[in-house]
Amino acid sequence: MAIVAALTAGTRPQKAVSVEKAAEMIPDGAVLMIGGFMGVGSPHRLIAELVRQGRKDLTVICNDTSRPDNGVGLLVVARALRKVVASHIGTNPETQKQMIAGDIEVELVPQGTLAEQVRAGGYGLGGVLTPTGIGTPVEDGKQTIVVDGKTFLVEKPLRADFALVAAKRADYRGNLEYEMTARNFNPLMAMAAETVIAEPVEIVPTGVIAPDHVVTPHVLVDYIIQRSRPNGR
Amino acid sequence: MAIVAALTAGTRPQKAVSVEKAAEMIPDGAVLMIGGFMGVGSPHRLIAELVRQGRKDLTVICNDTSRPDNGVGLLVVARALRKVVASHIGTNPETQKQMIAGDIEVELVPQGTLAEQVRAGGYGLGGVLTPTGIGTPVEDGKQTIVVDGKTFLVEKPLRADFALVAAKRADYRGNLEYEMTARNFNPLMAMAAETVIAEPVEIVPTGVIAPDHVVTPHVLVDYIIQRSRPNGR
Amino acid sequence: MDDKIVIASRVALELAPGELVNLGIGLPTLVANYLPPGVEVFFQSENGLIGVQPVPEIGLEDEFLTDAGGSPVGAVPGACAFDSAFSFGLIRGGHLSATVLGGLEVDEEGHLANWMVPGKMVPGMGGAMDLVTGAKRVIVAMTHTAKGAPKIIPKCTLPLTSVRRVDLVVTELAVIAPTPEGLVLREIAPGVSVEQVVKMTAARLIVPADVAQMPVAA
Amino acid sequence: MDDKIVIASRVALELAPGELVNLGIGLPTLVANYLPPGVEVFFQSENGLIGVQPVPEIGLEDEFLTDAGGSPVGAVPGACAFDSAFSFGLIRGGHLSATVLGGLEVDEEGHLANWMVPGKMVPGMGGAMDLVTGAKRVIVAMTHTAKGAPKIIPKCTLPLTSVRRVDLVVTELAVIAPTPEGLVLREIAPGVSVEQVVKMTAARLIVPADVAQMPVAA
Repeated sequence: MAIVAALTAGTRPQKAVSVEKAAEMIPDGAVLMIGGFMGVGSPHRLIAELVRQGRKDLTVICNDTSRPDNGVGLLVVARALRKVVASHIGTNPETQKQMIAGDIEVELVPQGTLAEQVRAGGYGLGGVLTPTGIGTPVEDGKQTIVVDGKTFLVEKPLRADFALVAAKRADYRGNLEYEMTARNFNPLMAMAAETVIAEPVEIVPTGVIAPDHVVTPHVLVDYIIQRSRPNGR
Repeated sequence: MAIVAALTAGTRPQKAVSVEKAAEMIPDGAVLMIGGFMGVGSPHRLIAELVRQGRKDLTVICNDTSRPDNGVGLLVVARALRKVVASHIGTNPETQKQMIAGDIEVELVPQGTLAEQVRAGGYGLGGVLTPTGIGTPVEDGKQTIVVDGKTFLVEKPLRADFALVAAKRADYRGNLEYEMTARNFNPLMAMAAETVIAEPVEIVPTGVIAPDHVVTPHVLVDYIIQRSRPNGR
Repeated sequence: MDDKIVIASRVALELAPGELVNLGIGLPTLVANYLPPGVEVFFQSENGLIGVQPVPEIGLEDEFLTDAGGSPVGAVPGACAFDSAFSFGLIRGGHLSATVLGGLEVDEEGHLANWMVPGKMVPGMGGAMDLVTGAKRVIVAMTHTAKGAPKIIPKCTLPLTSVRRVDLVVTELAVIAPTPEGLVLREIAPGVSVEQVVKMTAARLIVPADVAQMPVAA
Repeated sequence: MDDKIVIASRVALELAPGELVNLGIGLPTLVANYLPPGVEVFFQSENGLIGVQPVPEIGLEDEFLTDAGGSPVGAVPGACAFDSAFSFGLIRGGHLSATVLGGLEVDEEGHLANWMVPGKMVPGMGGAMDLVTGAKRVIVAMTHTAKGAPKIIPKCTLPLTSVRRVDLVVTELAVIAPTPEGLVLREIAPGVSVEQVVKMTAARLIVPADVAQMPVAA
């Protein structure tokens, strides 16, 4: 018999959900932030489930569209996306094909700017003042500002309806830890969305992750994807 | 016999210095960032040594001036400061006294703005767009900007000649780890100064601090204060 | 009953399970002592921690763990530590359910002044301006008067902490909700009359027909 | 000798001990193989690591550790991992001693274009714009020509990566330093004449009297 107590007795909101239930919360047309860099640190189970459920018209903010068989690339191939905001799409020919055909809108953003825009969205800042992109097509149509004689682009904060983040470990409360280059955009996105769904590789008891090693505090995490079951996803 | 090899054989710059040597590098009139929050996470040995050496006319950027007998408060009492940029001086009557007497210039900054200004200085950003301070005396004389119909203050990046940071642990290379609320401004300041001097509580071999637990990468740290010796500081 | 206990225990009822809350130094800190049984709230300290609790025993203090006033605190299991930029990202970014702060003045527009008295007391704003600007709910916990003089006044005379309208003012006499229409008297303390509250308040108070009695700690 | 080896081994000589360096995907990655003995350089990967090294043995790959192209890499002892905002704080904030990138075009002003060919190839700029804007030194490592056509030209025809002047261009034929006065020919590869380099370069080259011979890998 499985001993699974209701950790949430009475007063605490339930965070654990199945990957199916989590994907069902996300409607067609939603704006998503999806963590990962070339699929490393992407929430693969959530992505696969969104594809399985046939989600459409999503806007996705992510570093890249990976390859056609990996990470956000699967959503591109499944034609689940209406728009992508990313720094790089070059490794996924399908993104380029759909972009040229006008089936998907692609907004290309310098990677460091994208990271700061997501952070600004989560940190309550009005925008990002960056020298990156000045004098290039990135500047087109954007506000600039002069501070102490230097010109900077004003890049707007980004926010999303949902952030889908992948973590190495979550504790019972939802504190998250990341591993090596799988950290990338995940902790930034976990600050910048109305609803944050975390897909951890491992789930550990509260206290196993030391306070100094928590990267994303539990208060930011709304849902934790349950471990896959032997007979399920 | 102490077995202390030259870790820096040939090609690597020497990072370990005595607290006396470190303090000697800092000239009168220098602009310093000093980590800590009410003295917690402040580089106490460096501060005491600057006082002992009679440093003068310093500009210090820090969260607060602590109490007269603690942290940055010691520099205030020693009349080592010409100017303080801080979010709070209320716990140090000596700072207030010198300010009223016109002996020290005090610039008060909201704590979240100060943190972002230091970060912007280290991150190559042109400034900080914050709603904090709008409609208050903090706004006086500052540039504002409207982004998507909302008004934000443009707060300038801060940089310093030296950042004096306190860490829980340093490894041989200079990777730093912090403990609990002693982290505060230290990692931000370690990005924003020409020369970064770290005062760790412990020094451990390279590799003891796991890559995911390093908060300040070694490449940012120029000097590591040596352990105090039984007969020295 | 002690005024501070009346205020702190009433503010505690505003906090819901699972919320992230920042308590200012002084009176607001007392709020943590009056949470209803079973209500687990997470306390943030702006110097870099979620999960602040009192030090469980004298002698177990961690020298690297204090509240924003520099006093030793403890941490709950599952606490998390972070730097000052992250801490104020939580605050400015709207991730705090509530902040509870003291006040020097609150006015009819719901503006709060609580960080300086020009020429007399210039401690600095610390984190107060970010907290009032960014938290989802701002609750002012303060005595109704200072040396007999009303602190709830038509227009703040002291420099503002923020132009954001605070959400609730809790004193030992009353609970008042600043609204776009003005200050609405929601509750009065046991043994206090509406007339007394109005008298001790320099600002205009909107008094609905159904002013409730303020629930206070037993 | 292979052109790529000529270029990579020459670029390697530009790196000093203790420096933090970002190597672009492709040709620039080869630079790590040609560091002089005893020169320890720290390689950053913009997806979040300082201390990148090759995977020491096949079969020891960490699925959560790759380079910016998604290929498995290893990490040196003392490596450190961080998020994308921090990674680009290092880059934009001038904490990188050098970045080595490929190029499509470099012009007389020292401007680099390396991220798109309108209508043909729009992969996105990834981290290139931040790297060129923020690194202390920008070294372009590229073949001198593409299908026989010069890549060093009077004025870039492709969209720029940054308006920042790059610091050095290393090709299989030459080392060229963009300066405020124009492109200065610093070195020519063994067996190559100044005339050949000038012929293969569409931009005006400033040719000093003392053009050195390019040191290349033995």
